[in-house]
Amino acid sequence: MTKYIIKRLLISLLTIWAVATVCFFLLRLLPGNPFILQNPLDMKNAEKMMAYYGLDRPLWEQYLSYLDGLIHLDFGYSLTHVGRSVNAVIAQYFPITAQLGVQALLLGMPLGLLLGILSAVRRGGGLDYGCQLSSVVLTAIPSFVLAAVMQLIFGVYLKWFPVSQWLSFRHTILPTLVLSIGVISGHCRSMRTLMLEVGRQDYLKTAKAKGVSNVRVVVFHQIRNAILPMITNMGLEIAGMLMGSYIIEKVFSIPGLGAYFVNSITGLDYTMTLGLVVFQAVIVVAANFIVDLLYGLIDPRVRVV
Amino acid sequence: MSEHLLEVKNLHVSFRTVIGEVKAVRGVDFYLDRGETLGLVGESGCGKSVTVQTVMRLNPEPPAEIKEGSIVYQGVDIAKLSDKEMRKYRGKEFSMIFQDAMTSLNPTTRIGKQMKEMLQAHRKVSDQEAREICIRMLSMVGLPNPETVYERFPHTMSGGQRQRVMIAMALSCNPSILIADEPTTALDVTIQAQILEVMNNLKRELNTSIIFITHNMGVVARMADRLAVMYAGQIIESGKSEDIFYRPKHPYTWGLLGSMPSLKGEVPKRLLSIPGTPPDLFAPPKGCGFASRCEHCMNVCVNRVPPEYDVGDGHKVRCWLLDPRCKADVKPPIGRDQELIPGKEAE
Amino acid sequence: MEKIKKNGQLYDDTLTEEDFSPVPDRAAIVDQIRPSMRYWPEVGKRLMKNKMAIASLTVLAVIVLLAIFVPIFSPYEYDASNFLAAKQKPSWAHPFGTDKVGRDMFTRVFVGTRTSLLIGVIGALIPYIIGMTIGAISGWVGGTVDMVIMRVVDVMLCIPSMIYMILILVVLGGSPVSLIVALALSGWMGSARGFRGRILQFKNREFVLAAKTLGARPGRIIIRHILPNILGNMAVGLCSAIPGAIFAEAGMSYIGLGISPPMTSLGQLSTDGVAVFMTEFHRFFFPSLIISLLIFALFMFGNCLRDALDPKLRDEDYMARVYRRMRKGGRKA
Amino acid sequence: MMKRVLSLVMALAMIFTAAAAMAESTGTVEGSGSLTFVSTEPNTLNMIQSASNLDADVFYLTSAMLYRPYNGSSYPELAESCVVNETNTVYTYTIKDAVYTDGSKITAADFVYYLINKLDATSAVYYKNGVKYVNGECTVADLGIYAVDEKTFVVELEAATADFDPQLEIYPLNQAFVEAKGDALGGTPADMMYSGPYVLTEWVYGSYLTFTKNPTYINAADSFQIKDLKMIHSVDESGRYAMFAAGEVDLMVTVGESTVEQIPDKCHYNPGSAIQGLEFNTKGMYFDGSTFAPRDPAVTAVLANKNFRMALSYAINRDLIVPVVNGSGTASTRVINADVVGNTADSKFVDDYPSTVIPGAGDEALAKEYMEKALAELGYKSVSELPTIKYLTFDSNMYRLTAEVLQSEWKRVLGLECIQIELKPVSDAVMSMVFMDYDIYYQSLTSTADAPRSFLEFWITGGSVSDVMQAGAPFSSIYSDPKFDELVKNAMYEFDPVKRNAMMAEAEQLLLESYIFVPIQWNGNYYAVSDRLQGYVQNESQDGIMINYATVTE
Repeated sequence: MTKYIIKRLLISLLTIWAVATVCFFLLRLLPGNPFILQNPLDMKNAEKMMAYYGLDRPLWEQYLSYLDGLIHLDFGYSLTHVGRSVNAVIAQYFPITAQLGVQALLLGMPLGLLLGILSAVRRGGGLDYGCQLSSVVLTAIPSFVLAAVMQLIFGVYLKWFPVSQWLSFRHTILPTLVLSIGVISGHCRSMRTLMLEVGRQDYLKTAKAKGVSNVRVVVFHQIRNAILPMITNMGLEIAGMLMGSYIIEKVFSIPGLGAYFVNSITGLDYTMTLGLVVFQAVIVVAANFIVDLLYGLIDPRVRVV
Repeated sequence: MSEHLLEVKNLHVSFRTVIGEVKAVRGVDFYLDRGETLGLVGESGCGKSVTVQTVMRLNPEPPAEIKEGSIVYQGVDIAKLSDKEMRKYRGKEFSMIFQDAMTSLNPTTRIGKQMKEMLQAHRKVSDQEAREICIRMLSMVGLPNPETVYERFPHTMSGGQRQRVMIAMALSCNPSILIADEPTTALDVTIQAQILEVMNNLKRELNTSIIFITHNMGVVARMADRLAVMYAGQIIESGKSEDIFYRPKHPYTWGLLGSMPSLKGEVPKRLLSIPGTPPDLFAPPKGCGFASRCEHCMNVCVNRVPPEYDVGDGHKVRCWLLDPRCKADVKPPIGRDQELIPGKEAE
Repeated sequence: MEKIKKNGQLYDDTLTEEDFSPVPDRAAIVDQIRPSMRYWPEVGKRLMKNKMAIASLTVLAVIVLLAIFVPIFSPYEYDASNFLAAKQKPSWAHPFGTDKVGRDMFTRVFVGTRTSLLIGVIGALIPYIIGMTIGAISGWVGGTVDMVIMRVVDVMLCIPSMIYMILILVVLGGSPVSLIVALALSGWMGSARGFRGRILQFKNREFVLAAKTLGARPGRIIIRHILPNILGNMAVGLCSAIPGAIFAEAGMSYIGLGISPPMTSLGQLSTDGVAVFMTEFHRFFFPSLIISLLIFALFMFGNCLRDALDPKLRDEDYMARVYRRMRKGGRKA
Repeated sequence: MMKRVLSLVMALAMIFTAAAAMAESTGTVEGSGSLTFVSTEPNTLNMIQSASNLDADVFYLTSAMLYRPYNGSSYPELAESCVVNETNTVYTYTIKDAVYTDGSKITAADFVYYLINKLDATSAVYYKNGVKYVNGECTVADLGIYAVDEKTFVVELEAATADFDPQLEIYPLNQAFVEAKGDALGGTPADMMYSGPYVLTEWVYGSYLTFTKNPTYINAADSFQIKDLKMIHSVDESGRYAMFAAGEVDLMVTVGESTVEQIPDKCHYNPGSAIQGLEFNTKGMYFDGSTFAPRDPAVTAVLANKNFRMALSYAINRDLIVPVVNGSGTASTRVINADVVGNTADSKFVDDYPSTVIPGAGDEALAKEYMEKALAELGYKSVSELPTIKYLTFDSNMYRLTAEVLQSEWKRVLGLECIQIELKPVSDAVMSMVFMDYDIYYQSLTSTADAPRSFLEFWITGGSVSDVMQAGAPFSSIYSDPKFDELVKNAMYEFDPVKRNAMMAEAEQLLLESYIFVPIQWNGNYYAVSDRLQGYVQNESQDGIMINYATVTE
């Protein structure tokens, strides 16, 4: 077991290093520099700042100092927001984005799976048809339209929930709902197909022949085997949700990492972008690693022992 | 009529599909006595699996539908029972083992857990007690060190071992009828013999009666006390195995027996084979199902379904050749002699 | 039919001598057997029979035809601004109304549909095909090659696709070609991962091993044997990738990297519409309507295609609905 | 003599208005009520590096000022008195007693330190040795800005300058604090010194800033009576409208067009001080990253032809297009803003000096005529033979729509098919403009004051826009007219407003007739105020959240 874990750790570190390097050089290819943006006509100030941040040194020297910073887990200072360290930004805003993501997952995933199971078990019924139809419609509507519409209906007309900011729990309800819609429809559809596939296996007929109750057959045998494939891509999905949705955070003005991602790229803020990308890479790799172990626990055939 | 353990009368089962109704079972009659093994034989697709699965009501009702007929067990017509009521019978009164042992066990749970589940569904037993019963059953089916098998996962065991587990599981609540749906087809010959051995021993010890389904005549010859040959959804010939093997009366049975290589030394003649394929049960033929492939086909065979003729001692044949008015005198093409069934003396 | 009793059994005595004479011509008695057709014609036949497939196909055809002919026959240029007719509600002169600077929305929506379809279909197809080939190679060859490719996929997935897009758009300018290249570069990883999974699933199935023993080359095995099996699932994947590409283009124009004007796209039109959907509802409604119809039709057609390619699922779905009605109306199970 | 009297009269007038304002509202030091409003968060609160008006909005609240701008004019806050010598070259300021929130006194040296740090190429021209200091040719000692003692500091000009505004709107900046904080200055609320009406209590980047009233502020009792402020950062139009409609927010500093259409009664218009227009690359050169490379000579020849540029200008009906394309813009035919004060206090500059170079409604016949002349001069038989000309602009909605409309108008009026629109992300477009990698560029210039000079200084040879590449460009700037430079420079030292304005008007005429820069519109903005908030004002060229005398009803 430990040999496997060491091997996986090595691969993960390699992946993170590769992500950091590729992103570093890709960013440098983008034309323009962050300081021209702040005051376009002032070339002198731009050069002064470039020197200040050491961006005028040869590229490989910058890369080495960047790697050195990476090893000490210090992502440096943001270029556009003067005086703000990337680590502080992540430390302050990642919890908010993560909370939104986790809440959407906690609401969306179980509900999605439940709907998927129910529409598979009571196949052909109203619920089944309803779920299929709604998941088609909900994937059709783009998220920024969905967010705007939900905000107007629940926030402005019905006044059930506050429409913006991230102060109390009540503020988190509307954004979580909007974000979880995508999760629900996705899981519902895939779980239904998996349940139907497992439904045709022989061991279900054996279970029924044993005379155990239908509920136990479905829960103990059918769901247990159907949920396995769902776990594999759960890792990527959790990582995706943790890194936040730019559009939801923009519409509900939530101080999350989403906005930082987009603005730091368009604003060519190299240190901020690299910091966020490497941070995301760590989460993705960690999520995949945990999911693989989890998968081993549930499916004995894959168990790494 | 004498008190049979299980009696199926005029059973009609059909499946509703998109392109129409498949009449899988078209009037099947058979009975099973205590401690007896009934062999159900026929080509694949003749409806034998559907028949036994209908006995246990394993097929979900909406697609499957019991059109007519009754299945009487201990005086109760279980064809009319609801699924909930039927659950008490499954596992306790009848239990079933399937053909492909590789996929008949839940791959993600341990053997022991799956066996305990069945016991605790029917009897109030504590975990510890259930464990002992299971381990005893596992040793009865001849599995070495059953304690470890109890803890193992299905994928760590071979096909033969898994089939033994299935048998142990099926018999753990000592049901009165064990239905074996081609239990040995997926196994190679040596393992096949061992499994049959185990089933016979357990039959004697637990006095369970067995319905044995197969398309392999050699296997059924050793197992079955009585035989029923199915073709196109009907039982065309049934009776004691000696009658069927030595005095077959139905052309299809002749063909079936003729296609079996015999163990006698000399080079066997060309094996008989029956030309054509079984009819499509979407539109079953008006008359006898075998008409299109039968050499002695008569007009009546095409137009009318042959009734069951009793040729004595429970040997029933559903074929117009048996009708007194039929003049054609037909001798079975195969001169079967005694040693057809190795180790079983002719009466 | 009278029944006569003879040694305990009933005989039907209306039969005549003639009944018992052998059948004159045995070959004539042939059971009715359903004709089994070759694979592809049957798929086509099955598709045509499916009402939903026909409906979604007609919707797609109508939209494509409109996209081709409306701009040609429309009296208005799609980019001609006419200030006298600014912000008009839908009317006979302008079926979809006009936008802020008086350009006819009916023409613009269908010019936009052209670009969106072009980008959507090609933007979804190319990454899908690239992903398939890479997935196939990785899945089939396995071992270190597979591990390396999968790691590359992980790395590419981690890097925000926006960086590629800005890079390509800056290098190639705002033309549809660069958009498609951007979509291809950032889109192939998903389908590669999916397709590799599928290949692994079928790789050591019996019929594949059999084909291998008969000396078939890997390429042939994948195309002739594995592909038909997963075509259904792929069809659904492709049909949902197209709307994804359409919205990727809209998403990009949302952050300012979209198609270069005066050309427009459905995504851009609906994005502009969202901002004013309280006051000029028509500017939001019509582009979004076309997009939703496209997505709906594509999704339904994808499902029908999958059912046609792999009928088992479709029959069961259909029958499940029939049984529900029976169970409600008829006997309790 | 006459000049001195005039400036004195103006100084007296100012003090008088401020006093009147003060007497009007009597409040308490603690203040009451709270206000939540939507704006865009500042880039940075590091006073030295700050350059955007978003930062100035916050400094208006957190820092005291020598003179505080309000509703178009400004009133003295920390300025006790401002005495000017007879030659109008030396201004001596004395400041009132005031303290930072940490109790330390505000000294004259703080103002001097701020002034020196904020010197740049354009502002240094006023001060003695200013330009030398900025170029590093002299030390701080010989610069004309120095503190005499704790309460007084002196500003010496290079020469008597007419349009030097003695009411300096500057903040106190404590040198010791800045040097201690270094790079982290303004990073968090704790890294700032507060002397203004409010203290910044919390800054959650990307979401909101909160302020509470500062009792030790010098005018705490009679202004800024609202106790708590909350500025919400939101850039999503539908999100902002939802907040305002749900009553969670009482003020939106800038508002998108769709919101204006939904709640017109709550929205107010603020005319813009940012001139937008077309800039033509007549030099035919561009900096390709290492050297200056020539552009397509055929295109350059067309652009360099004045008739062609005039045709493009006359073909556009600004009065019709601008209100349709940009709801918050006003058509412009001048480079100097319509609100600029003319020769007398109540007359406007544009009325005193009318200009007909650029026709507001455009003239299609004239446009065609100029195009014919241009084609003849360039040797083309018809418009379709012209080479492709690239029109570079940002890719945000309003800029894209303006480009599309201009292109379609040119096509309708002149039959021009050769204009190709090229959209680039903001960062990239600006880089291309600085490197002159464009044929036509949609330029946007924001002036920092309401004086004619602040609208013309961009175009002085060596000025920030025109002086493209200090790195030795073969030409000094895109527009370089010695007569224009001389006029604008001399006007600076011409005290007589009428003469000065005449010189400025002549300079503007020269620029407009060159057709290098063709003005299109002034880009203003709308703001929305709910019924709960009274007394909020906004001025087009003055920064700051002006809630000085605003009140909030609970």
